[in-house]
Amino acid sequence: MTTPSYTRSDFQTDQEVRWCPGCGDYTILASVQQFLAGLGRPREEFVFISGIGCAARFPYYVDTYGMHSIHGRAPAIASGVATTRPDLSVWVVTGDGDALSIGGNHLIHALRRNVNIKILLFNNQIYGLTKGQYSPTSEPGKTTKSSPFGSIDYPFNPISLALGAEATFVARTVDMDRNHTQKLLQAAYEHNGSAFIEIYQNCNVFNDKAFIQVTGKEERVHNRIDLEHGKPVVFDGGAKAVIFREGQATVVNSNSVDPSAIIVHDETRPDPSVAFALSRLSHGPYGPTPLGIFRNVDRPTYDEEFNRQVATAKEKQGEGDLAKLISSRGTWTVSDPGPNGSKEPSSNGSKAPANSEE
Amino acid sequence: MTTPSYTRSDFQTDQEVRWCPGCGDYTILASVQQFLAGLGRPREEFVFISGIGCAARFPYYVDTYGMHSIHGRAPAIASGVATTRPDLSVWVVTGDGDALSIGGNHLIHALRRNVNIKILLFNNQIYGLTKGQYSPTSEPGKTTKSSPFGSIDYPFNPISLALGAEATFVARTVDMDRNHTQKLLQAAYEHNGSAFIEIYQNCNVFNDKAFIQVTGKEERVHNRIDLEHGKPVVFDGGAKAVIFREGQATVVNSNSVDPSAIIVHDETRPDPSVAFALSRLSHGPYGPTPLGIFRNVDRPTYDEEFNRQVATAKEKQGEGDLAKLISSRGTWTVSDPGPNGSKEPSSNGSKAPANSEE
Amino acid sequence: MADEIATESPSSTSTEALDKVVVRFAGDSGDGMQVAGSRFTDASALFGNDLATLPNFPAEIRAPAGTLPGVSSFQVQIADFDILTAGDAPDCLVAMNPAALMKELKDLRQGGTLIINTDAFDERNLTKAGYTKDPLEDGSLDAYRTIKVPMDSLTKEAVKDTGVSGRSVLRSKNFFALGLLAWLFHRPTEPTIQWAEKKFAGKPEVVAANVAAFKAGYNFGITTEATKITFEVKPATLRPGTYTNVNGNTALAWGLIAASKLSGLPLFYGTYPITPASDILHELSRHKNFGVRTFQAEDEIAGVGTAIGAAFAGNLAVTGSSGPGIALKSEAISLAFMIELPLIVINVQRGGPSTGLPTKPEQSDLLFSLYGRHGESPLPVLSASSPANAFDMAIEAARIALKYMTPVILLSDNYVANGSEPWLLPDVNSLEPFPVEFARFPNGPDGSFLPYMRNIETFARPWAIPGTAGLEHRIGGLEKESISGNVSYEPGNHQLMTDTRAWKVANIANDIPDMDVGGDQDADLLVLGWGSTSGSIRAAARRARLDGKKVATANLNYINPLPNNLGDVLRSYEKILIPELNTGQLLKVIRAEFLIDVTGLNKVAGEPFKVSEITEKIMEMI
Amino acid sequence: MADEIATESPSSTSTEALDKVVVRFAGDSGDGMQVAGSRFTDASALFGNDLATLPNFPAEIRAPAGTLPGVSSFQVQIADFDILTAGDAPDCLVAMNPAALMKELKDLRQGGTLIINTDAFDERNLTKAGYTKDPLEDGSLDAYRTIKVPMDSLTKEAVKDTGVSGRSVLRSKNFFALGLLAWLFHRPTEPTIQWAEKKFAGKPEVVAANVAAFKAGYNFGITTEATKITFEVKPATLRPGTYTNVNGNTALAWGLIAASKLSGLPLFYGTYPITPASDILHELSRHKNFGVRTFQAEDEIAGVGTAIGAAFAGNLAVTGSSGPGIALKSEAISLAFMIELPLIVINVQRGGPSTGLPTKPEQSDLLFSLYGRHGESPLPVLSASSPANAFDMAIEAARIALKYMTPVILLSDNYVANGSEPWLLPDVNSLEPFPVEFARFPNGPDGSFLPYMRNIETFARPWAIPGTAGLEHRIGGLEKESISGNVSYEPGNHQLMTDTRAWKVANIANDIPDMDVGGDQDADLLVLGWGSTSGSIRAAARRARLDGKKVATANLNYINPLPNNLGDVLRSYEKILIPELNTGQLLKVIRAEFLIDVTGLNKVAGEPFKVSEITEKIMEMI
Ligand SMILES: Cc1ncc(C[n+]2csc(CCOP(=O)(O)OP(=O)(O)O)c2C)c(N)n1
Ligand SMILES: Cc1ncc(C[n+]2csc(CCOP(=O)(O)OP(=O)(O)O)c2C)c(N)n1
Ligand code: SF4
Ligand code: SF4
Ligand SMILES: [Mg+2]
Ligand SMILES: [Mg+2]
Repeated sequence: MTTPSYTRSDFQTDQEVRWCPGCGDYTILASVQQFLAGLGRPREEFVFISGIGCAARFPYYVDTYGMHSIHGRAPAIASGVATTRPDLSVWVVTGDGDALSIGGNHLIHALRRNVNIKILLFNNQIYGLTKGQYSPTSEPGKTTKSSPFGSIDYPFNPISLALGAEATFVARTVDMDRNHTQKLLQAAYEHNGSAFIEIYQNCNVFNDKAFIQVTGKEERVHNRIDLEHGKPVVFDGGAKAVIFREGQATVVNSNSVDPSAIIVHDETRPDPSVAFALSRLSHGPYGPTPLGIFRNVDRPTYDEEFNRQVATAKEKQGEGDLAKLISSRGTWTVSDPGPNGSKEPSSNGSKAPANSEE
Repeated sequence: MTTPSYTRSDFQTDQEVRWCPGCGDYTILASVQQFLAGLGRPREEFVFISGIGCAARFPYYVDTYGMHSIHGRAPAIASGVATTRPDLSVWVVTGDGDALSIGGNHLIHALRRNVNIKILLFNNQIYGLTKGQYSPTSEPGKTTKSSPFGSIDYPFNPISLALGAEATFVARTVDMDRNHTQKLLQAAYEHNGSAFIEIYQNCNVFNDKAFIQVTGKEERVHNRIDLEHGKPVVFDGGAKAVIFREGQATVVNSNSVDPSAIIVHDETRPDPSVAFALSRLSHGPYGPTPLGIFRNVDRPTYDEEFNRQVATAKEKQGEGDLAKLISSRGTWTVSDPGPNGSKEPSSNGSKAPANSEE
Repeated sequence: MADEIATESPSSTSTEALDKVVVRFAGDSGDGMQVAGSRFTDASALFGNDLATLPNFPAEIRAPAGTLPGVSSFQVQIADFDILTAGDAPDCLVAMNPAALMKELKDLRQGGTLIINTDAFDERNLTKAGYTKDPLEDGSLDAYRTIKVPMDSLTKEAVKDTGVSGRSVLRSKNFFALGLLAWLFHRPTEPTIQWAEKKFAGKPEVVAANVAAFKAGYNFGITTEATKITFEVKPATLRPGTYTNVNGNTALAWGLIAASKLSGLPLFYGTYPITPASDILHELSRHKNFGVRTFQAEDEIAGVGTAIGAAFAGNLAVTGSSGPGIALKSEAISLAFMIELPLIVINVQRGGPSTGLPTKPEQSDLLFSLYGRHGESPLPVLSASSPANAFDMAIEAARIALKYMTPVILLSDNYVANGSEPWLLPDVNSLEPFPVEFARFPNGPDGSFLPYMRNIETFARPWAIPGTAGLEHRIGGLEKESISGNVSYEPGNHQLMTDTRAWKVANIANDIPDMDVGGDQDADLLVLGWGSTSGSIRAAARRARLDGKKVATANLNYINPLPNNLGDVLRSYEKILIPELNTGQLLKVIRAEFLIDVTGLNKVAGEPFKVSEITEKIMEMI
Repeated sequence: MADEIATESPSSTSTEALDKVVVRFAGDSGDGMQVAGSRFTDASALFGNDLATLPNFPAEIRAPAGTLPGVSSFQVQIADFDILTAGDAPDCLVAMNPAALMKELKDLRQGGTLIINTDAFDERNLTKAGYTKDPLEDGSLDAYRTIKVPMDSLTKEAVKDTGVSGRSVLRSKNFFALGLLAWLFHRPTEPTIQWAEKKFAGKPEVVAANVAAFKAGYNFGITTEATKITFEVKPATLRPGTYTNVNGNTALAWGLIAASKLSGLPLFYGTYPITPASDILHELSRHKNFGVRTFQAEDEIAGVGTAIGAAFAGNLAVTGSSGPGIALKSEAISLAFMIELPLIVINVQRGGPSTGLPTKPEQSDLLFSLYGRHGESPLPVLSASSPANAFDMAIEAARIALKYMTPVILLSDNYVANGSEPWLLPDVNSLEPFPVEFARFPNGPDGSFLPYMRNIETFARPWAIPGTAGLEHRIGGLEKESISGNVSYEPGNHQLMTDTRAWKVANIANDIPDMDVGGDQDADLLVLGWGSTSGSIRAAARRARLDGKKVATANLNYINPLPNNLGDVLRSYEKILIPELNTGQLLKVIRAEFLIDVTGLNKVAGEPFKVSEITEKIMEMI
């Protein structure tokens, strides 16, 4: 089949986009649509699954197959699609509450299994749809509708959590930077296995300017640490660099260290320790914060193994025969005529009747 | 009050212990009872909450307050006890399925909040109570009742997961080593905040000898890496040591490196990167495996903040006055006599009626 | 400043006295209609009218400005007698933009007053709203008394010297409309002005702007004599006492705090945000000085889980959510039932199934409340029938949970939760306390403690909380041996415990008020309801009586167990009608319980009954 | 080797012919009673008896050896006519240790045969079992025909040259007992010997030991003439054909595989282990060559979640659990209902509430199945009434789910799941296929696809799976606009969709068999049941008829919707009895639906009805 040539509009639906004016979700939507169009892969082969939240409205606006499911469960539902249909490209769109609060368990299990789904976490550090309660990524002390005296929850670091959950692809970007976003989408798409991308997303109504340190014209210059494979980790126009000190990633003035001491970023390291160390450079976008791909390694995907076992079984045992199956536990025949019709025991099953103790 | 002097039997109940003969749970039970007796703290101040599983039978056998709750929810239930009753010592007993499979979300959230509960995870790398299905810590390829062709799940590393979830106290021990177990229980007890201890536990019926590498007379000599605060990380009778190489913890022959290169274990490092790196030395008890305390740092506990906010509110606003509360939204008075009785508007509330949009 | 308003204007307008009037404010989400409505409501309350309100906002999330989904409205009925609903068809509609007009006009009664912000009727907005012709021109509004006001420009003009600028200027538009209505309906102006001063204290320019716009609107009415007739609704004959205007979520939260005082136990609320229950969390979290502890958990399961832990630890433990969240709590509620701990489970119902219609009222969780758990697990189920009633039922839920050591389900819905009504404040000292006695001493042979040795009257088991020396014990979800509480697989014991648990709950019927019936004693028809429909039901019966029908009405606040006298009451009527915002759930319960053939009136449209809908059915039946 | 057994023994023992006999093997968890029972069962099956079994094991986890909680038993009834239950009181009890004797003796009928392993009756075991005096001595067994056998020593002796040693030696004890019973009841010996050879192929010494012990037991009977009378139960008159002995979990799993073949869709099973449903997962996971995909999820929510995803993707999607797990799935099932995807939800019921009695049968999830979801979400509910019937109902569940695009709940219980019976194997080619047609082409104007444009007969919406060009669409949990499937908050649409969804399910009544009634046509009493009680009900009716009573029986495999003819059937009987292993759940449904006053017989004791319990009730009623 010839690869179709698409424009962004081919991935727009007839549904009116219903986010607040100025919401970061609009930008991310544009980036994703543009990226999809660029792939030139048939539209019908994409599936977008979301949970509940502002972010989770996403599938209504992307003209592919999609499901706006229930709160927190998108990774599980997407796993059902991806594992049974390796021919599809399955994406999960979720929020910081949807993915990390109610959906935390499905997220970490999808990552450890390395199911071939691409997870986009729109992190606005707030519950937007329910109108502004603190979330698992909100900063301590935040006053919200549900924390009038300040939140006392210590937040997750989504990158650290994903790495602790054995994720094979872990990255971070920010809504406003569409090129950077699309670069990461491409990398996630090319990665064989589950991919996790945290996208800083501005909620201008309930948590405005939360990411100003990495988006503000002045601020970002000093705070945005771009992780680039094979390149030394430097930022602030080269003035600052990241080195290891006692096993911890540490920010120093570039000129204060021997260049060879500066960490050269390698996203393909089998051991996630370095990626984890880099994730600890920031605990939220409040100062120097790494963006880019923290980890990108290969590991057999759940889907492949899942379907390989089926294929192998068919090879080895042959396509299943129902008649054989139901007589596999030992059978006997009662032949006409009546009462004492002779019984010929036939094939004796090789497996004992189910018994649940011994 | 004088501290009572207890013996182990004071913490035994009249209930017959119902684990399979030879189960590792017996040893852990003994260790815990001995440890509790040693504390000399009044019995009634301890609460043991468990979920469901063989391990989860634990509370029935410890003569304190206890609840054998439902599958996976013990950390949540324990949080309700601990946050409202800082005067108690609250413990969670759970299994690898209970804590990491169905209960994964509650576990990571309890750890990030740093609720003052002590979590003992009996990891036998199998679902024992339901008679032997693979668990989130079972090795890949394991054949079980539910994986006759071998498990295709990539397991969690419980220590890495806990560290990724911002845990303040993370440790690992093994059922057979009662002294080591009790040392860790003591440290967890003294830690202010949530403590997570993974206890390798042998299920001799469905997963026998899973931990032979760290328990076997010969094997353990070569494989058991004891993490001791302030001491260099060496094992195998000093023959082997652990150093950092490119930010990763690496095992080397001690004589092949300059002693100063050997990692000196510091469980109190604020940054969890090193602890995480050490947790990656093994991914299950299949070779050199660290035991001991990976991390032990202070962070404000949820309980303290939770109750401080109440105390502060009472100080600042005074003990709540119900009459004031119900008239706080603005009131008016209708006085006898009848129809056009005069109305005197009284105190006008300062808050607009609940509205859910603007 | 109020004197700047010519309250006694020498105008030629005449005043028409009405016994009641229904006003609806409608505009874009950004137009501040909820605030306008609430202010008009409070002013009327302070003036002494009886009233009922119905806020209505579409999705949970903002729709683009000017579109139909973006329309937000607030309806209030004010009257000089005690009314029971927010009314059916508005007598007066304020339409701040074309979308609002398009969406709401169909409800305005013929000849009603229509106030339109003409400035919003430009090409763009008209198309957004789906108008092909301009309704201001095509005569389609002739059936109404239309008042066209260029509110944007007049507001701009009014606030120009107040210091507000840019986007903020038009924010005062709603106060202009409010002022105009204050004039049209002879509302007192002080309360609104005072409120603005308090609310925006610290932002003097905002206060100034809103007050200026408000007065401009008021004066616009006087000076332009916008209409020849203004309306007056005299104060209602309300029982003497002090009133406040309260919505159901707030009243429910206050009821829980009251229950905490009455029981002497600290209040713990473990929950996870969800519309329309979140405001209970928001309200409770503000009152930590009452010893209230609110725990925003990672999900609903943890919400109820922490509450169960808090109950075990000796708190007045509460969890709350709406349908989807309650479903997730089901397994844990079954645990609380098995271990017989006191727990209040609040379900603020919304439109279902699944995510359904999150901001709409519905009563479709009744059978779910009764049977939504595995195994034999009957629970007390209570229901709040109005905003003010939510305060009382919250206290009742606590009393029953604590006295009988059982989880209790308290049903509310989006109409009760967000609607408001005047509430005659109770004398807090007259509220009956129900102090709790924790177990302190062994109750078994030789100093043993038997956690399932029951109170002989209530069949409640003793509540021994951690920290109590000598009463250490273990409970759990496996079947318990009677008295000892040890795990037991013994057949006879399971039968005994199953029966005991059921009996314990059934017995509560002797501890709740009989159902009393309102209306005509010799009625031919009884209209039975529960929850938020009770207001519409009584109003409908009233209308029917005006047509000489004999109708009785009753409302069930206690759904399990049912009041002892219910059977007799029902059998004493020839015909029974049960209106419900579901497909007939109470109906099923009544049929199964009493084998009586009752008639259902059912509506599942995400909105409350119109009084007329029930009246018609009544007329049809008798 | 079989010839080593003197099948025609020149013995002086006489043979008594019986039409049926009930045998119970009881011993310690370690004694292999489940295996012994299954072997005895299979041998009898191959011999041609009709039979029914009832395995019974206490907790989910091993209790200490020799204790009462550690006792494991297996009961089987064999007969020369078609029987319906595993029988009430055993005619023959095998007690391998004191605990088994203590626990089970009370059930043995007076004069029954009691076989005791005397070697186990030492001081320690007696105390563990709670005996103060040795029952072998104190005459307490006089009421029974007692056969005392030192099984341990005889087994040791028998296996001494087979190469097994240590712990393994006594493992063959159960085969000794089996051999003795083979003699006592004239069972064929080959099947057991063949089975041992197959089962332990690779472990020749184990085969040898078991066979040796088996023969020793058999010969012990002959040589010692352990009892003067042996028993013979002639083969039953079963319908001709090929039979297998199957339990409910296995039959259900096979039914799902059959449904996969019949529908042409790959089978996906998303689940999380739980007693007593786990064996369905275990069985399915072995048959990947049928294209079966089993997904052991992190919890039940993910179990149903993955199944919903698999359904969206075009699989025959199934999830299964027991009470506690089904509760957790409730919210997701409501989603599946809203988005109208085919999904089978299996609930293998166990004792509740909460963790309850995980290994005991109960029927207490009926109302939970009907109403255990928030909002208006009626689902088809089917029920399997016997092990073999589970195969058929699994296929029915699939047919209905796929044809009507709806989740379907299929109820089983621990008795159906673990009990077994002879199953006349169907001709797989005679099974009616129901191939699925996915949507392939646009169904809307100008090439658009309308996911909620329904089939005019079934009201099913089209199933367009990802990968189909041109049919890209979005579905979700918010209320859907009819036809277009877009999100809609419109009141009229919500009413329409609520009614449509309800109607779609109600209409299935026209696609299921009428209920047929067995027994006397002119009966005075109808005994109505559902699920695993159906066997006991028919057996009880049979007994009542022997006493000249006229009794009819019926069983409901379809609980929602109910069969069209049910109302007429019920009204045609003067009296109706509904026995249930709950407090009266179907009873409530019938009363609410038909306003008929039916009588309930209810038992919640973690065990099935004894036939006698139902017979007595019947006698009491007519
Ligand atoms: C089971 C359930 N619980 C709670 C809710 C209410 N709810 C909807 S979205 C949401 C959180 C939204 O936050 P997030 O995931 O960060 O998404 P955002 O709106 O910020 O994009 C909540 C609590 C629900 N719809 N379902
Ligand atoms: C909601 C629910 N789902 C499933 C089960 C069945 N179940 C009980 S324990 C268990 C897993 C036990 O494994 P683990 O937590 O490792 O404990 P172990 O028995 O190995 O000590 C399962 C699946 C249950 N009781 N409740
Ligand atoms: S509430 Fe925040 S996140 Fe949601 S749509 Fe509005 S701006 Fe975006
Ligand atoms: S099954 Fe395993 S874990 Fe459970 S009690 Fe037996 S040995 Fe211990
Ligand atoms: Mg968010
Ligand atoms: Mg385990």
